[in-house]
This record gives sequence, structure tokens and C-alpha cells, in this order.
Amino acid sequence: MSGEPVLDIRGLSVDYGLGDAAVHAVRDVSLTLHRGEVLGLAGESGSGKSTLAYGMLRLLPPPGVVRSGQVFYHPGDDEPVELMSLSAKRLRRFRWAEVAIVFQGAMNSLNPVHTVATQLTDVIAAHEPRTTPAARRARAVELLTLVGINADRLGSFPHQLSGGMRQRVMIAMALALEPRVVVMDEPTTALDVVMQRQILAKLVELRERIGFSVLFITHDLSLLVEFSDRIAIMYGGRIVEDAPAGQLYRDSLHPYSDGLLHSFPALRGPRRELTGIPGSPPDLRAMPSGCAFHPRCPKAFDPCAERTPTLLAPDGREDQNRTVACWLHTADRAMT
Amino acid sequence: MSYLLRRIGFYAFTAWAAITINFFLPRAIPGDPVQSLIARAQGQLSTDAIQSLYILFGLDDEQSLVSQYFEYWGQLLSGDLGLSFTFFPSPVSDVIADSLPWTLALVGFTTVISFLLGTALGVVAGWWRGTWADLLMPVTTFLSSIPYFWLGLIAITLFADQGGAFPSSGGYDPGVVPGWDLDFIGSAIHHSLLPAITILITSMSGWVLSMRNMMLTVAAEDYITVAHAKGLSQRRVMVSYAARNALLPNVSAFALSLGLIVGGTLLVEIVFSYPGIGFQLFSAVGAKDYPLIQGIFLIITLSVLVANLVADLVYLLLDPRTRKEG
Amino acid sequence: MALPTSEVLTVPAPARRRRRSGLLANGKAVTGLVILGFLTVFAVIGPWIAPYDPGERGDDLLVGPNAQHWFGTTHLGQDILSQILDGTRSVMLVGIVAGLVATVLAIVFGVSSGYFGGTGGEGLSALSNVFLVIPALPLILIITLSLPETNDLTIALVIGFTSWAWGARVLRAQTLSLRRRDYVEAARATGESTWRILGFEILPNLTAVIAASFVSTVIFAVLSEITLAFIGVPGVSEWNWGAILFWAQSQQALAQGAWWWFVPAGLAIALLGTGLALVNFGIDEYVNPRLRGGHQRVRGVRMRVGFTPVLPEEAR
Amino acid sequence: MVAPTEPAASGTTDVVLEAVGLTKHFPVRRRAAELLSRRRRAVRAVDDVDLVLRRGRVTAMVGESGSGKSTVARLLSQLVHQTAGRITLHDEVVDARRGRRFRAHCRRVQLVFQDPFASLNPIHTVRYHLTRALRIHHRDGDLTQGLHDLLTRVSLTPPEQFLAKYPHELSGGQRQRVAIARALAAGPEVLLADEPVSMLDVSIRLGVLNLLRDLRDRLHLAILYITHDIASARYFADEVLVMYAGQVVEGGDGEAVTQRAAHPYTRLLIASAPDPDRIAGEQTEDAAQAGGEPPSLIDPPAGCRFHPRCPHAMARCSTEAPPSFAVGDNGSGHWAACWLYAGAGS
Amino acid sequence: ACGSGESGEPGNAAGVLNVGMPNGPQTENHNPFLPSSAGASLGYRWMIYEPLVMTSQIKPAEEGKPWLATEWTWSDNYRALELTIRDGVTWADGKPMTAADVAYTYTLLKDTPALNINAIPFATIAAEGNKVNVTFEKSQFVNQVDILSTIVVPEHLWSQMTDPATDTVATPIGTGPYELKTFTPQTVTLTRRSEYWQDLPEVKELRYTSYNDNNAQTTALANGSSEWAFTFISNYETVYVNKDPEHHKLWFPATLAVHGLFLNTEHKPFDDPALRRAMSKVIDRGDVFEQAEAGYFYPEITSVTGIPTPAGESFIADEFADTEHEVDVEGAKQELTSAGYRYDGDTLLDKAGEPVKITLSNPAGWSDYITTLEIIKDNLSEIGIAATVDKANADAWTTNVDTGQFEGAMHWTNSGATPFDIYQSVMDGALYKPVGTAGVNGNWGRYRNPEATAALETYANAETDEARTEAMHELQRIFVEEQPVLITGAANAGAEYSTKNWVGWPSEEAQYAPPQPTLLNSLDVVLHLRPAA
Ligand SMILES: Nc1ncnc2c1ncn2[C@@H]1O[C@H](COP(=O)(O)OP(=O)(O)OP(=O)(O)O)[C@@H](O)[C@H]1O
Ligand SMILES: Nc1ncnc2c1ncn2[C@@H]1O[C@H](COP(=O)(O)OP(=O)(O)OP(=O)(O)O)[C@@H](O)[C@H]1O
Ligand SMILES: [Mg+2]
Ligand SMILES: [Mg+2]
Repeated sequence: MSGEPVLDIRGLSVDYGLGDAAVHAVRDVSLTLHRGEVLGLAGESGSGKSTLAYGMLRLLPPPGVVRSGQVFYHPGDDEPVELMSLSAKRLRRFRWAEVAIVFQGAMNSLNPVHTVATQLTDVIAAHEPRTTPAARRARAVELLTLVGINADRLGSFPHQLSGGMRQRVMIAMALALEPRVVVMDEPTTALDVVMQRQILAKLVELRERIGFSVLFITHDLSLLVEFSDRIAIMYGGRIVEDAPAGQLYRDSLHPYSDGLLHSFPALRGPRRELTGIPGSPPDLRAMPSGCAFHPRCPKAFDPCAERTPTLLAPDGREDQNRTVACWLHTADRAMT
Repeated sequence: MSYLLRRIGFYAFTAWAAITINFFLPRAIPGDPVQSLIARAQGQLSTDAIQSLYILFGLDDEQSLVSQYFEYWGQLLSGDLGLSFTFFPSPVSDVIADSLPWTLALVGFTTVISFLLGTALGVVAGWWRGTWADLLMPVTTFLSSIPYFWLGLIAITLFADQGGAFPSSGGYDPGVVPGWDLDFIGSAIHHSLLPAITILITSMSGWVLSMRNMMLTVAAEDYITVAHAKGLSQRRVMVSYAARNALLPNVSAFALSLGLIVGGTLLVEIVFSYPGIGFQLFSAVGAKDYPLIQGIFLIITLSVLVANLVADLVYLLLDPRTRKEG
Repeated sequence: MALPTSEVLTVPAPARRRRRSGLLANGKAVTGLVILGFLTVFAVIGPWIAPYDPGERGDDLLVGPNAQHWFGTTHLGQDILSQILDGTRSVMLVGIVAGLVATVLAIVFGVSSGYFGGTGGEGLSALSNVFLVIPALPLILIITLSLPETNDLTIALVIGFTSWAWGARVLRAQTLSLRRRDYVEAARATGESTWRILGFEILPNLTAVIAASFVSTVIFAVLSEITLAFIGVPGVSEWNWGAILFWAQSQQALAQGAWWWFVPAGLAIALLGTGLALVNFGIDEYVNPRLRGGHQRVRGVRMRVGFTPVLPEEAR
Repeated sequence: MVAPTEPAASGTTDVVLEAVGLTKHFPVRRRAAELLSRRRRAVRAVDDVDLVLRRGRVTAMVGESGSGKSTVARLLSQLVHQTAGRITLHDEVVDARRGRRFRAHCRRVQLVFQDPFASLNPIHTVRYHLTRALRIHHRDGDLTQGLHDLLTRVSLTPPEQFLAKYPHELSGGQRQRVAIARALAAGPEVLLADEPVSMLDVSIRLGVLNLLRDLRDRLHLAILYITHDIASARYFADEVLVMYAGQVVEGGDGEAVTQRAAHPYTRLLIASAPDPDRIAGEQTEDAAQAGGEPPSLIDPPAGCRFHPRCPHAMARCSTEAPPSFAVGDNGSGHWAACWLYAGAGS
Repeated sequence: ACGSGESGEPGNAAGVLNVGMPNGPQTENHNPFLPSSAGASLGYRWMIYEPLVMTSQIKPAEEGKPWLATEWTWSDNYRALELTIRDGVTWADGKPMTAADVAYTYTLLKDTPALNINAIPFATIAAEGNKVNVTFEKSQFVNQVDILSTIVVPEHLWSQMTDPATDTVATPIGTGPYELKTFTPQTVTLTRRSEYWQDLPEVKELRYTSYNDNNAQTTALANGSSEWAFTFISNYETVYVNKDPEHHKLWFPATLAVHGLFLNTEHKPFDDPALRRAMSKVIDRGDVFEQAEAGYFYPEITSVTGIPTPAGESFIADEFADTEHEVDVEGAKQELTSAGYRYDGDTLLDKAGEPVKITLSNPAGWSDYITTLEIIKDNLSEIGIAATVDKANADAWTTNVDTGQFEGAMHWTNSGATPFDIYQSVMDGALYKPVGTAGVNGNWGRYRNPEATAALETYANAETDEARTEAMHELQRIFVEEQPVLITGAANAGAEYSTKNWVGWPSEEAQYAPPQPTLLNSLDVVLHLRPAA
């Protein structure tokens, strides 16, 4: 699956606020999204998933600031673009044309006072100013049909659509300029399972047709395991494990990933033993020293409380195309 | 639709209640029109005139308040507002017709301008927070705290009295006859500038502040971030996404503020000797000219209600969510 | 007039501890409170520290500020500084009493019409709309004139009884949204009585809105009171700032060049108004954190919606 | 045809709360055009629902959003009043709109809300919330002891440490525990848990569910567990009811309903649920065919409400509403309201 | 089209005179009889309609100038009047004015109580040739001015009106030298007629502008856009005169009406003449004149009789001719102590041993009265009387004064051709109504003294001049002795005017008429005006 990278995040750190009052919501995260890949990002609420996604596109509202790091976008044939040093003007041209984003709540992502048509054509007009209004409209119809919405819904306002339709409108909008990357921040949490599956099925189908990469954010690990190629697990602002979906599901290395996987009941098969994770998520303002998970970790040992593990290929599995940040698995190299 | 029906029902109730209050309140003021006419003349009218004035105003036969009230409704429904005492025997409608256009032109116009300008400034101040636009805040706060009669009087002293560029009173030059000609319109505009600017300065701040607040609130909405993510131009995001939504709460506030402003014109008109309806109301209260007080209150109430109805309709246009579900 | 915060989105209700420090940590609110504190001190001790009896006629008629009369004198030789000091109390008192009355009424009308809904609620809301529609100042004027006897207290009551409608509207909107909150439902499911829910679950969550509405009404009341005195409505106590302006105006002080008769009272009003407005901003920002300043400019970092700043090397 | 109220095979449990023909229609504001017409439109949020809660048993209720699950819970707790139908508590008909009767009812039937962030008043401490609940139900004889017991029961230990806290100082799981403690303060026999964990993080959900299970076992509470997560229903409940568009379409033993789903809607639901064990791309028949939107509750489809979306719809489905038919081996109490099983049971 | 007050464009080039009044916006109403009409409020009715005789309030003792009547004779008992009507006078529509019009006018007043503002008891009215004979129910000595100065209206137009009392007379037709050109709520413009029974005035156009208040009027006067107005200007020297000392003039002659502090004589201890005399002794009329009335507005009255001079000079009894009012604190204290009052420190105690206190009330908005009260309060404190100033609500105050529920209040008196009206307003027992009863037309202080009442009665109805003079002197003695009202100043009939464009104004030197622009004499003034050189 892993083709060449399209989006390459290097050591990204994102804060809320400045100076001493700053909350370090994302800490030195490196992550690569490859061509055509669905990369799942999981982790519980507040672990910094959304912050990472918006931060790399510089879309965080105040008081969010990018403290350090770089994000490279590889347009394929051209020179890579570094997003953090782009001027506002170029950034605006870059956005949506190359990387589109589908937000968590579709109701809130659609402007309540404009029709679906306006919001769809808006984005085309902004990036392809030379198109005629008629052409834009035709494209909008095409897009809606693509996500399975009747073209007569073009004149509707967001509140006249059901939640699922709104979310599909957002997806249609994301595909309007045929971007190479689509970021999806919990696109289906507000929907019920039937609708969720419909939308994801649509997405899978479209990805096969159009061929974009997806960064898929959710805390529903079972969903990710089913849909994504690779999964990165976040905890306390860091990526703690990054592995192909199947491997992660069958054989998670980080105790946190493991805990997550044992937190939800299975629908089929034998009733699994559910252990859950004791304790509660860390407070970003007062992060535990060392590995942020160590106070909750059943397998914590000496170095965990003192030193922060780095994301490395696990000992003895360097060939497996996976990384983990845990002293249990990377002790050998990091300690020496 | 049902939204509109309910609004209309509400307006009818409000109009009835307001008119009833307008009828009874002025009559609770002690004294009567004749006494106050005599008192205002301070000796220029002989006290012998009292009896003839009672007869003149038709106040010589007593009638119960309740029957007066029903009679008043009868009159109202047939479109008759009665005769003014101060300007006896001119009909109240004439007095109002003479003064209302001035108020509408000056205060109505400046209110709208103030709303538009204040809103525009508020948009700028909210959008460009953290820049020079922040300087607007302390200035507007201070300006909005100044009573505007005071500012008006200072303005008159500075710009009108000492051979200044503006006339200090009246709606137009004494020699000019109202009509649709350049002379009159030019003169009317010249006379309205100083009061208009004063009203603008003091009333605009409220809009600046509330619009700025709404802009800041709206700027944190997801759809604004989406708009940015869509790579729309700065202007388009600011106007069509942020300001467009931030405007909504201000629209209904604006309609209601028309009521406050009409009350406030009283002072502008007193201070600038402007021939509008506020001044007439003020003198009518002093003269206990019940028919005129009622007439003016009626006009104000009705115009506020109409303004609100219009604002409701505008709101309906601006905010699709209030429209009938499709 | 400052518009009430009709669009307060959420009422945060953090713990008391943060609550106190929250408002006090707000620069605007503190500035406003300092101004108000300062004026309150004058309201209390003003008449005692006034250098002269404010009504006493002197020999220096209409003289400008000088060593004996810091703010100059009137046409009767009265000391203007003393009048201003003496008037502070009445201005503040009327403002606060009217604000209290209006706020209590706004709570009663707004909260109950919001909570109970139905015909009764609609009726109460229609009633407050009637008061919104009738122009306030003329209404106050007429009521004041129809009272057999007027003094500061009656004027405060009149202002209070006529100016609660804005607050009621805002509170109604807030209550409508609070009423649907889960914790209200939960309290009901626990078996709490309606009055207890209103008083202990809903009202405390409206504190910030109530405070903001109180401050707005005080501003409105002060301006109304001063305006009334300025147009010569009696009963507003003797040296109310509006009354000072009334005298200045009736003696054509500005035309005579006696600016000192006119300017101090106006500035005092503006100062009081600014103080109240600042407190109101503080409350607004407290209620709606999005309005908060929070925009420290650290070495050229400008926070901007839509373009997250990247910290320069040296700012990290 | 099997009466759904027939006691389960285990037979050891007694019925605490029972609802028969429970119906709730919310009136819709009339449009201007309808002012003259007689017809009053209504959201038929709950339509003819039968339900039994037994001592020491967890009954789960699953179904998509808007299918009327919360409304059922609110009806049972008497926060809203049924349009039709009957609720009995220990065979006594419940009619408690307000006042003392309402209090008496909520002493025995308590509701826990979905969102622990919203169901605790942010301005009150844990102590206040619990004290009030104890006071109202006159269980405040030994207040301190009572508070301690409650907190201990929901595993918030040591209790002193939590009493003085404000909701925002607690994590989501801790808040939900407080909410449950408040419900327990009344000493109820029935706990209606309306999606008690859907707002919680994955890693702490389990704790709350285990707590509920523990309460069932130790206090023998009858629990109604409402959720849209059918997997957790399987994990946690003894009995599962599936709701669709205001009606219960299938019910029975938890394992039976989830593993051998009968009603096409239940099958759709199960097929749609994310399942890591499924190989990506593999689509079950039901999920692939599922299309369309949930029906309008104002104008629900005639006949079986699911028929417009049902891959197995027959002519009969669009005209006649199906009664419940027993499915599977008799005695498991498994039934479905679907014409597909018309021949099977009776 | 801008105001002619601007420099460089002399007003008289266009022949325009700008008149101003601070009366607020007007509505179109030219009915000359209604006090509520714009014509009455701004005064232009006198330019359109004319009186029978041009009487003067500041020279009430003089016989008026013949105007539409060339001669008039009263019977000795003043119950019958014969008027000779001028020939050759035409109405503005060209019809001749005749004795029949005069008779019609009187009849109109007689038949329409609403218009009979002065309540003249007409008995019979008859026109014959150029004579009109009128008789009255009772002696009209004190009303003679009102009767003679009656406006004459054309019968051929007025008899067509359905109700003259409620007619706004859209096109006013009179005998005066001007007719209406345009009306706006702010400005009324009159133009000169082409013919007139006298020489036509030089002013071709008159513009009456109504300003909303004194301040606006003052500004207009100061910058020259008003050339003639009647308004109160505090510190007129700075604000008005000094803006153009050469041309900005004012003259405020007294008329026979006064302003003073009415004491409620039914309120103890103010029923005691000794106390009132003492109080009167300390009132500093000079201060009131200078500080409350800006040194010009209500002329100071020096005579102890309270009669304004020079207007009432000829009525003052010889015994008081040279006695002027003087502030005399010691005298006042003596007066008090000898009458049985005592002092407790600085506080005056009345005969019963109670401290003497008084509440002085007037409407809050009447700044000159309030200022006067402040001065009086100060003055009274010198003899140990504690006064408080109550700034009342105008309406409540009016009611309180009417019903006698006050202790002391500044008030005015009626004015007339003789001091009769002053004394009647002050001490006519015939007007007495008990405290609590409303509808008094004078004697607000509830003063009762049969001698005064009798003297007033005699004065109004006497058949001989001697009897009248005797009664008048008696009234003055009573007033000086009893001081029912503490006089502060006279009423005026003055005006501010500018000599920049027009000269020939009445003044201290040329006292041919009172200058006030709303009085009938304003026509006389306009006829005297000549363009400035
Ligand atoms: N404006 C802010 N100021 C301070 N801290 C913030 C702010 N916004 C978010 N955070 C903190 O940043 C952390 C990361 O938040 P983020 O929204 O990225 O989490 P997430 O993983 O997307 O969670 P969820 O699953 O709930 O969406 C959280 O702990 C949050 O408390
Ligand atoms: N008070 C009300 N007035 C009108 N309609 C209501 C009311 N409460 C609920 N409804 C409607 O009743 C239907 C059922 O709502 P309910 O909340 O019971 O669904 P639910 O199954 O709990 O959904 P969710 O899973 O989203 O919580 C919905 O269509 C809802 O819109
Ligand atoms: Mg998120
Ligand atoms: Mg629900």
C-alpha cells in the first residue's frame, strides 16, 4: 500500500496560547501520509487528533499556534511545498485544491444562511475564477450526484437537510477540486451506524475512483480497523504507535493501543474479555513526566516515569513497517 | 407562515396595549390644558380667559374617563386623531404631518446610517482584532457613555455659535419655503448635518460594540474555519460568511432600537431646535395637550411596530432557518 | 445605548474560585470597577468633603476655575465643584435603585416567561414587548409628571418600572435555552419542585447575564435621570449632575463662555458611563470567552482566524 | 404468535415496571394553511410500545437516532406524559404528573442521562447534587453516611475527596458516576439509563458499564439500557429490544437478537456496526442494499414502517402493520414484528 | 435665499425684517382671536388685522392712538361706548371696512364665549352710519383697553364660517398693511399690501421665525439672523450686546403688572402683617433684578406701593411718591421684635415660640423664578427665617397654587390699564376661595380684607374720577401696610432689536410704543421703521 508520501509531517508541535500559559496539545509529531492510503488517527478525546489535523493546515483558531515543525506536501512531479512557511496568499490557493478537510459536525461546517449550491460553487469560484456560473452549477450537480444526493437539493439550506445529507454535502464539497488529500475529522460520529456505513462505503468507492489519500480521525478504533490501511494512535499529544491496520488489531504493541482494543465489545464471535484502561486521561497542563501513559500503564517499569520514549521501529521487527513509542519495545536501542 | 401569523397577533396585542396606556397615562398628569396655557403665558393672558378657553377646548362638560376611552377608539378607528389644544383648532394629524417628516428624515436616516456604519466598523474591528482596529474600542466606549444632549450642546458652541459653519437651530433657513427645490433641500441638509453627526457619533458606538462581539463569536464557528480551509478570499470570508451571520442578531436589535431612538429624538430636537416630532411631544406633555400626546405616541408606536414587522420580514429573508420548513 | 448581550451563547459556570478571579482578572472590568469605586466613595463622602454648601450664594458670580473655586462658580456664585460632589450620591443612588428594581422585574418576567412557556409565558413576553415598543424617555417623563410628588426614590422607581423589558427579553432567551439543559431535566427527574429548580438550578446560571443586564440598566437609568433633570423635571435632587447642566443651559453658560459650568458634569457622566460600560464588557468577556482579549502580541505573533501563526525561532 | 410479555425462560425474575401500548405523539405547530382544517399533525415519537423491566435484569433498547428511545425513557420516568397506553409499577397503574405522586414515582424509577457533561449543574458541587437527591426522598437521616455510601457504591473513593468538587473538576466517567449516584440516592427499583456512555471516551465507557452491571447484581435493580451501540447491548444486557421509527420491531434474549437477528432492520443495524473482524471491503447483503433515509415520524409509512427500505418487502408489508411473531426456538422469547415470520410461530 | 442677517447683504435692500420668537414649531392657524394660533403666538396677527385704538401698556394713562376708530367716547359710568369708524379703510380683498364690520366683530365676541377671552359683558351692539354704539352689563372702566384694542374682522368672510372659534382662517384678510405670503411651521412670511389707509411701511417683507427655545432665539439674535425678538437672555451684555454693540439694542419698559412672592396669608404665621412687612423689608429687589432677571428682563420696581414706574407713575399717591423700597435688615428685626417675635440665636421664633420656616415653591423649569427664590431664601435668612426652595412639578404646582396649598410662591399678576389689575390679583376678597378650592382667578394668597375688597369694587365701578383716585390711594395704603405679596419686579413689554438694517425703534429716548413684537403696538413699530443709512 505504501506508495510515495503526499503529506509529510516532521516534528510538528502545536500549542494553545503563548509563553508559560501555553498548553502543548501536540508534541513533536511526525507522520507520513502516502499516496492513495487511508491513514487512521485514533486516540481518546483530547489527545490532540484534531489539533494535529488543523495545525498542519494552519487552520487552528486563536489561541492556537504552531510552535515548531514542518509539513511537506509532495505534489508528485513538482518540488515539495512546505506549508508552515507559505504566505497567506499561497496558502489560500493551496488549501482545498490540494488538501480538503471534512469537519466533525457537518451542521456547524455549513454556513446556515447560504444554500448548498452557493457553498459548493463558492469554492470553485475561488480557485477557478474563470469558470462560468453555469459551469460551476453543473459541477455542483455532478458532485451531489456523486455522493448520492438528488440535484434538486441544490437550493436547500443546510437546516433542511438531514445530518447524513449534510455530511455527504461536505464530502462532495471536499472533492470539488479533486484534491490529493482529504482530511476527515470524525466525519461520522454524529450519525447513527446505518448512515455511517453508507457514507463510509461511498467514501471507499470514491477513493477507488478518484484516488486521493485520506487522513481519517476518529476515536472509534473498530471503525478504523475495518476501514483504514494504517492506523496511528495518539495519546497525550504524541503518536504512540503507528502500524498497518491489521497488524495493529491483531498484535498491538503499545499498552495503550492494547487497552483501547480491549475496551469495546465485539458484535460477533465469542464474547471477548474486556479489560478497559484504568485511570483517566492526562491533563495537558500537568502532563506526567516520561511516558505520558505510565500512570495508567499496567506494564510500566523503571524508565517509563523518567524518560519520554521516541517513536521507533519495535525491537526485532524493524522490517514490519511499523513504529511504536514504548520502552517495552524500543528499550534496546534507545537505552544504549 | 405561522411564524408571521403569530407575529401579527403579537403586534395587534402590543398596539392595543400601547394605545390604551397612551390614553390613560397623560390624563393622570395633574392640571389641565387651560391651566398650563395660562401658566405658560405668565400674565400675558388674563385670568378671565380661563372660562373662554374651557369652552373653546370643549372641556366645559365633564365626561367619564371610560366613555372618553371608547369615544377615543371610535375616533381612532375612523382615522380621526382629534384637535390639538396647543395649536387649537389644528387637527393633531396636521401637527404630526408637519413634524414627522423632519424626524423621519433626520433621525430615521441617521439611525440607518449609524447602524450601517457602526456595523461596518464593528465588522472591521472584529475581523482585524489585534491590530490598529483595537483602538476603536476605548474611543467608542467613551463616546457611547456621553449623554448626547451634552455633546450636541458642545458641538453647537464649537461649530455653530461662534460664526461656525453650521446653523445652530431650525430645520432650514428662515427665508426658505419647504418644497422640492435645491434651495430647500440644500438648506435642510445643511441644518441637519450637525445634529446628524452628533447622533452618529454617540449612537454608532453601540452598533460597533455589538457587531464586534458578534463577529468574534461567529469567527470561532466551524463554518468560518471551513471557509478559510476552502481557500476563499479574505474578503469573501469576512463579508459573506462572518459578517453575514454576525448581522442576524443585530437586525432584530436594530428594529427595537428604533423605539429607543424615537424616544431619544426628543433631546436632539430640543437641543438643536429641530422641528421634529420629539420636540412636539415634549411641548405637548408640558401643555397637557392630550390629543397631541396620544397622536404622537400612536404614531411612534405604530412606526416602531411597522419597523419591527419589517425587521421580522428582513430577518426571515436573512435567516433561512426561520422560514417555513421545505 | 449599549445593546444587551442577547447572543450569549453558553453560560460557563466554572467553580466559584475561578469565578471570582475570572472577573477580577479582566483588565477592563477592573478599570471599570476602580472608576465606579472612586465615584462610590464620592457618593458617600461627597457632601462632607465639598468645600462649600452647593446652594450657597457667593460673591464671585460666574468666575472660571480658580484657587477658591476649582471648577468655577454659577451665576449666583455657587461653587460648581461642591455641586458635582453633592450630586454624585443622587446619581449613583437613582442608578442603582432603578437598576435593582428593573433587574428584579426582568428576572421575574423574563425567567418565568422563559421557563413556563405556554400562554402565560407568551403573555408575559408580550407584556415586556409592549414596554419595548413605547418610547422609554417620553414614557418616563409622562409618568414622572403624573406623580403627585417626586423625589429621587420615585424617579428611580419610575425608571426601574419602565426599563426592565430589555433585560427580561435577554433573560427569557437565556432561560429558554437553559430550560432544555439536561441538568434542569435531571433535577426534575430527581423530584425537585419547580420553584427550587427556578431558584437553585436556573437562576444561578444566569448570574452573569443578570449582572450584565443590571449594569446596562444602571447605565440607562443614570442617563435617563440626568436627561430628566436636564429638561427640568423636578424632584431629581438638587445638585444632580443633570440639574447642574439644566442650570448651565438655562443660564446659557456655553454662550457666555462659562464652559466650566458645563464641562465637569458632562465628563463626570461620561466617566460613570465608561466605568459601567467597562464592567459590562468584563462580564461579556467572562460569559463569552471568545470575546476575551487573550491576544498577547509576543514578538510579532499575530493571532488570526484561519491562519495559525507559526512561531518564529526566537519566540519558542 | 407470542405475547412479548411472557416471562423469560429463567423465570426467576419478577416484573417491576411494565408498559403496555405506550404511545407518545408530540403535537406539531400547525401551519397557517392548516389552521382551518381539523387535522392536527403530530410527531409519533413512540407508537404502541410494550415493555417489561424485571428485577435484577438489564433490558437494552437499541435503534437509530430519533427512533424514540429517549422518549420511552422519559415516559417511563413520567417526565413526559403518554398519549395512550398504560404504565404499571408493580401492577399499579402510574399516573404521576406532578407533586407528591410524581415524587413517589421518581423515588422508584430514576433516569440517568446520556450526557454527563450536561446533566450536572455546573454551579453545584457533588455534595449539593447528592444531598438534594437524598433530602427530596427523605433518606437524609444520616447524611454524611448516606453520601459516603453513595459514592462508595459508584466507586468514587475516597468519598471525601469528591464531595467538594464541582462537575468541571471531574472527568467524564467520574461525572457519569455522580449522575448514577444521584439516581441511586432515591433508592430506586428501576434505573433508566439513556445512552449513559455514548458521550464518554472509549477507555472509560467500560468502567461505567461494569458499574451498572454491578448495581444490577448487588442491588437487583431493573435497568433499561438505551444505546445505539448494539455491540455494547450484547455485552451488557440480558434482553434486547430493537426500536425503529417509534416501534419495537424485535426483542428477545441478547445473544439471540444479536447473533440470529430476525427483523431486516436489526440485520441492517448489525451489518452496519463497525466490526474489526470483518475483512475490509466485505459487505453483507443487508448493508449493501440498505438505502434511503429514516422515515418521517409525522407521516410514517403505512404498514410496516421499515418497508420502504426493506430488501425483503412484500406487498403485504406496505398495507398491514405486522404483529409480533416468535422466532427461533420457542422459549428464548425471541420475537420480531415482521411478516417474514408470519408462518413461523403461531 | 439665505437669511438677510448675513453681513454685506443689508436687510433693507430686500426690505426684509426678521422677527423671532422662541415658541417652537407652529401649525398653520391664522385665527386672530385664538391665543393658540400661530398669529397670536408669533404676533403677526397685528400686521394683518388692526385694532380700533392703538393703546399702550407702558403708557396706560395716555389715551391711545386712533386707529380703525377715529374717536371714541365712554359714558361717565363706563357702561356705554360710542365709536366713530374711520372711512377709506379697505380689507385686503378690496372690500371697504365699515362700522358694520366692527359691530359684527363685537357681536361675534358676545355670541361666542370661546372667543371672548376677556369676558367682556356686552349688552347691546348697534351700528349706524360710521358709528358703533355698544353698551355693557356693568362699568367697564378697568376693561376699557381690552374693548378698544379689539381686532376687527371682515363680516363678509367671517359670517360664512361655520364656527369661527374652530376655524384656522386659511387666508387671513384684514385691514393691516401686510398679507400672508407663505407659512411654514418654522417661518411665516408676510408681504406688504399695495395699498393701505396710512403711508405704507418701508418694510416690504416680514419674516416671523419661531425658534424652539430661548437659547436658539438668543443665538439668532446674537448672530443677527433675528432682528427683533422677545426673549430672556442671561448675561445679555456678553451674549448679545457685545456681539455688535453698535446695533444690538434692547429696551424693556415696565407694564402695569408685577411679579412677586405670594404668601399664603391663611398659613400661620404669615397671616401676620408685621411678619410680612419685615420680610418685605429684606427682599433685595436689586439682586433679583440683576441676578435672576439678568439686569433687564423684569424691570425693578422701586415704589413701595408695588406699582411699576414709569408706567404707573401717575397712579401713585403723593404720600408714597418718594418712598422707595430699601433693604433694611435692622428695621425688619425691630418690626419683628416689637410685634412679639423673638430670636433663639439666629432663628426667628414666632409669637407662639415656634421657629419661623417657609417653603418657597415654583416649577423646576422656571429658572428665573427659582433663582429669585434662592435669593429670597438668602435674604430671609438674615432675619432668621429658614426658607427651603421646593422645585415643583409645573402641573402639580399650578394645582397647588390654584387651591392654596403652598406657603410662598413666585407668581405674576394680571396686567391692565391701571394698577387695578395688580391689586385685584393680589388682594381682592371677591376672588377669595377657601384653601382646597380650585378655580381662583387671582388672590392666590387667599388674602381677605373687606376694606381692600371694597376699594377695588369702588375703583371698578365709580362714576367719578375723584372716587377712583381715592380708592386707588386707599388700595396703596392697604398694600404698603399689609404687604400681602412681596413684590420683586414688574412685567415688561420689551424686546431685543437690531439697528443694523432698520432704525426708528422705540427706546428709552423715543417711548412711542412698547417694543414687544407680539403686542398690538408692533404694527406701530413697523410703521416707524426706516432703513438704516
Ligand atoms: N483553545 C484551547 N485552549 C487550550 N487548550 C485547548 C484549546 N483547544 C483545545 N485544547 C486542548 O487541546 C487538546 C487537544 O484537543 P483536540 O481537539 O485536538 O483533541 P481531539 O483528539 O481532537 O479530541 P476529540 O476526540 O474530542 O475531538 C485537548 O486536551 C484540549 O483540552
Ligand atoms: N419534546 C418534543 N417535541 C416534539 N418532538 C419531539 C420531542 N422530543 C422528541 N421528539 C421527536 O421524537 C422522536 C424521537 O425522539 P427521541 O429523542 O426519543 O429519539 P432517540 O431514539 O432517543 O434518538 P437519539 O438516539 O438521537 O437520542 C424524534 O423524531 C424527535 O424529533
Ligand atoms: Mg477532535
Ligand atoms: Mg436519545
